[in-house]
Amino acid sequence: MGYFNDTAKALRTTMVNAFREPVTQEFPLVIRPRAERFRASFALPDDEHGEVACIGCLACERICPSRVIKMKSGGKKDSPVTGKKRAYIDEFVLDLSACIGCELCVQVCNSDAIVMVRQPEVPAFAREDLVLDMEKLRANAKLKTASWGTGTRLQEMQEPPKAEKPAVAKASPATETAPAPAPAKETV
Amino acid sequence: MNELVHGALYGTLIATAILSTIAMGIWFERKFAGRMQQRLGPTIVGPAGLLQPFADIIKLLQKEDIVPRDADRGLFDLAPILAVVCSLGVAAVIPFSPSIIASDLDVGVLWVLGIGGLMVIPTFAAGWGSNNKFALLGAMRAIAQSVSYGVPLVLAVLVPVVLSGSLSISGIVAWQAQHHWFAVWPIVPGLPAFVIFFLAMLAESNRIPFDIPEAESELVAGITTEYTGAKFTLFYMAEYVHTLVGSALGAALFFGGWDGPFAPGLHWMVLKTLTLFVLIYWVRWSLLRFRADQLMRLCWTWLTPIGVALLLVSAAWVTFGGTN
Amino acid sequence: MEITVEVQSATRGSVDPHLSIHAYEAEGDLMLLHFGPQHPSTHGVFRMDLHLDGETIVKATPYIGYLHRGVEKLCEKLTYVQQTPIVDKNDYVAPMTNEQALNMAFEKLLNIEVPRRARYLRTIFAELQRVASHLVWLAAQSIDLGGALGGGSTLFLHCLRERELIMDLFEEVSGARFHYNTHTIGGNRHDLPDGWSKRAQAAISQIESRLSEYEDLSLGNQIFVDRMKGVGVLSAALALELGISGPVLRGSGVDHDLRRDAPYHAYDELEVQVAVEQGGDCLARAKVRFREIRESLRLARVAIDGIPEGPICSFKPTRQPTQVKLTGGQAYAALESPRGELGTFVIAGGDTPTSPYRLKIRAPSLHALAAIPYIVPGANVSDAVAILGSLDPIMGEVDR
Amino acid sequence: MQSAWLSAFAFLLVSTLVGAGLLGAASVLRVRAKYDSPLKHNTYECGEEPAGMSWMQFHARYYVVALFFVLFDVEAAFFFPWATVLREEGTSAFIAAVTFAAVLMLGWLYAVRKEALEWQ
Repeated sequence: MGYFNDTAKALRTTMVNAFREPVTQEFPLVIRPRAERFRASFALPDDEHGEVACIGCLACERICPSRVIKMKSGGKKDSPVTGKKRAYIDEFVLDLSACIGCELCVQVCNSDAIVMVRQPEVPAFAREDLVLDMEKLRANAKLKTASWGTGTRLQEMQEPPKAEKPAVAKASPATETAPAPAPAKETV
Repeated sequence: MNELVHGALYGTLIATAILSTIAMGIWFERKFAGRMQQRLGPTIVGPAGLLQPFADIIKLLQKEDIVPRDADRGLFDLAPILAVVCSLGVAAVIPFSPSIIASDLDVGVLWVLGIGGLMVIPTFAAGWGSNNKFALLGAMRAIAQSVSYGVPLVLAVLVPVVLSGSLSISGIVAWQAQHHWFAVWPIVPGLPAFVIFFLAMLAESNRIPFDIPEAESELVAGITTEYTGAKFTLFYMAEYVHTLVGSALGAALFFGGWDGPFAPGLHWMVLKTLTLFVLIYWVRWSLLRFRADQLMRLCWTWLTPIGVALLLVSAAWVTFGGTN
Repeated sequence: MEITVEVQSATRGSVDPHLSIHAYEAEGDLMLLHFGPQHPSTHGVFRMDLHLDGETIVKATPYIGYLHRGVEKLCEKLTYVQQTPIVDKNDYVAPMTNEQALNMAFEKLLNIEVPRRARYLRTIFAELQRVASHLVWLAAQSIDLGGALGGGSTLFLHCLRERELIMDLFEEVSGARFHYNTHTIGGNRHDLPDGWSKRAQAAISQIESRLSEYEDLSLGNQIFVDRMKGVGVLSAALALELGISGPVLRGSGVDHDLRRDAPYHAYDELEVQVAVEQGGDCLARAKVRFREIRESLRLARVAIDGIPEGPICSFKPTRQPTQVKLTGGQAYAALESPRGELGTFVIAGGDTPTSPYRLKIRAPSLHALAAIPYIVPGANVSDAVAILGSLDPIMGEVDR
Repeated sequence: MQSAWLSAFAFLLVSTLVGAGLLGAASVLRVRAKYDSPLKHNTYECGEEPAGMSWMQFHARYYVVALFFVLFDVEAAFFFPWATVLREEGTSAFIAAVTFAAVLMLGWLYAVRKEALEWQ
């Protein structure tokens, strides 16, 4: 009888599995190790002088496919730490509830000023709680582990070798790749 | 009058025992299923999640009671209580030990089949009363299924009846105890009859692989689609009671009930019942389900004639040779 | 490859499935049952209106659009470099292939050559994604057949357990488990981390070792076979007429696979054994998918062993949204996604040079669903669920 | 033996009390909605407006099954008294049962040949 034989096989399989170590974990109590590149929430880290690294170039605001970043440039000022002139940012708001986590904002940042962190945001009771302002983002940078990916690293990893030009063929005259100007220069 | 008190007292005792076994059974099932699926199962409520069933029941009882506008209110409300009565009532004649039995009816087997067969009524009342198409389809399937599997069930139950010559379940158990069931119990009619009984019992209590009446991937929740809160709890409970009482019945009819060496009768009965109970859940979490027509074919073209044949074999055993 | 099948009129027997319901005669009253959108086994939000005679379906009408998110329209508003993360959500069981199909079209439009290493990476990702996707199919199919409270969910969770391994691999590469956004125009954004190949081989071995367990619970089980055999028979002619591709087409006996017939990525360097089964029923489709899991694991293994060194992208990394500007041109690129031919057709130009004028995604699931009015009638409700499961539709892709 | 029936019915009474008690407990414990929405009392049909009532004439196949059940179950009921006296009556009872079962299975064979037991 095929049925009994197959039932015995199925019963054996499930029993074998019953004696394996469970693969699920009690999530809030046990957190699985996340990959080095794991990306979840955001942070605005400081630069080497202890100031916020963001210079308000708007590159991330522009690239964001779901337009979750809103920022206001603060203009150029003398840095209180180094004394040199540099650009600042006044306001930076990131609406995590609409973010799709595509990492493009990190990739386009030439000053490595926005990075993603490996700890996800805690679930919130109101949508407003998921809106990350400067304060929260800077706190994230201090409290949470940053992901491996920064603008420099991501661009380096992806950069085609210098020797050969990007293979844009002449065959399609309609094609043109705009040169990428340094965003800092562009916006200030 | 004395018997009334006896029945009520033992009834309360047995019902309480069954319900608490079921509460632990639900915990065990969830834990067991979790392990089979390499999950943890309940862990939060109580130590190792032991209090989970109680949390479930309290949650279910707190739920709002929603009755669909188009439902037939009378049938809709009556069905859950009837379901519990029909599934729990079977336990009245099952001997859990030589002395623990609510009512030692001389036609216990008929009582079991009769009350168990009544289960069709609450099922259909729920399905028809809900005025929901999924519920109706589920009820139709349930009736076709339990009605069909009633036949092999009766035939399988008749085998121990014929062998022991008694219609009382305690009589059957006593006969098995006398004849050392594990040694003398004839393998040929006994074991296949148990297999048929087990399959029919799975079908009657709507367990996978025969759970087409409430196939949740097809019929959402079958007859319980429109039920919420306490009424759903009753159906849920009735299903588990049906399974547990069915296991107890199988243990009593085919495995010698309370009979066993070294330990008191009650221990043996509980052990045998729980073994069958675990087996049912092991099967449940391992197999896929049949389709309605395959179920019917299995019942009518295989189980029914085999059941009749087994009946005749056991009759021949009794008449021409075997034991007396 | 030549396909010589006589294309018949799209009718089932002599009955046109699009007839008015009054043309049918039934023994009892006909019951109109809305099957979906809020139903446990419609694979998302899909609706079938079933006309039932008893439990036998006499007419099935599929309704789609419950998950429409306007992805194609959105792509017309976004610039070329912004679109990759958006299409991830189309086929939410196989996001990698969405990205690849989109970027292949853009690369064709820009006439960009993808470096060999990136082509290998894409092949590996595509094959692992195919395994993951087929595992989800098996999981969903077993839930359809076995219920969420029974053996079905056991197999479901076993399948997801192995899918986790693949998602862990993807997470190591891209940092995400779902919105990978790891492909870009001209190649990949993320290179492999150290030791990835070794871990990937280990994961593949583990999945291979568990496949026999799946078979014990599904294809090797008489109940599963009984439920699937002879159910939802789709003829090769009808499948071709409806534009069905992928495992559903191969289950109907048509030997067609873009990986072999129109190689892309690194498939011209790998030998793809195409799984074809005769019969056209749910069982044949299941067998095709099972064989494809094995084949994909083998391909992934070969590809991982053969990853060449070199750059992973031949195009400048995305620096700003307006990086690509096009005033004209059009391109269509297709790949063999786990569900069939996933194509992207893009017309550049229009008002803004930075975003396409029109972008159309050819979703294989949509075509598979077109078979429902033809193959579901005659079955009963249980079969309808099995048939829907075996077509493996992903509503995100169907509605876009 | 009258007494055993009394106990059995007492048991049924207890079972009824279990069900009723649970419903009673629920009526105390359950949450009452502050606002009632008419949608809440709609019949569930996958989120769509239900198309008509479900009280309709159903397929005749189910009645065939019911008929078969009556046939087989009633005939099986004759086995019960026979089973208890088989030991005393001996061979004659056995032969009677074989004849009876043969007639029963003849009917079954007829049904199988007529494909009345096929579901579809």
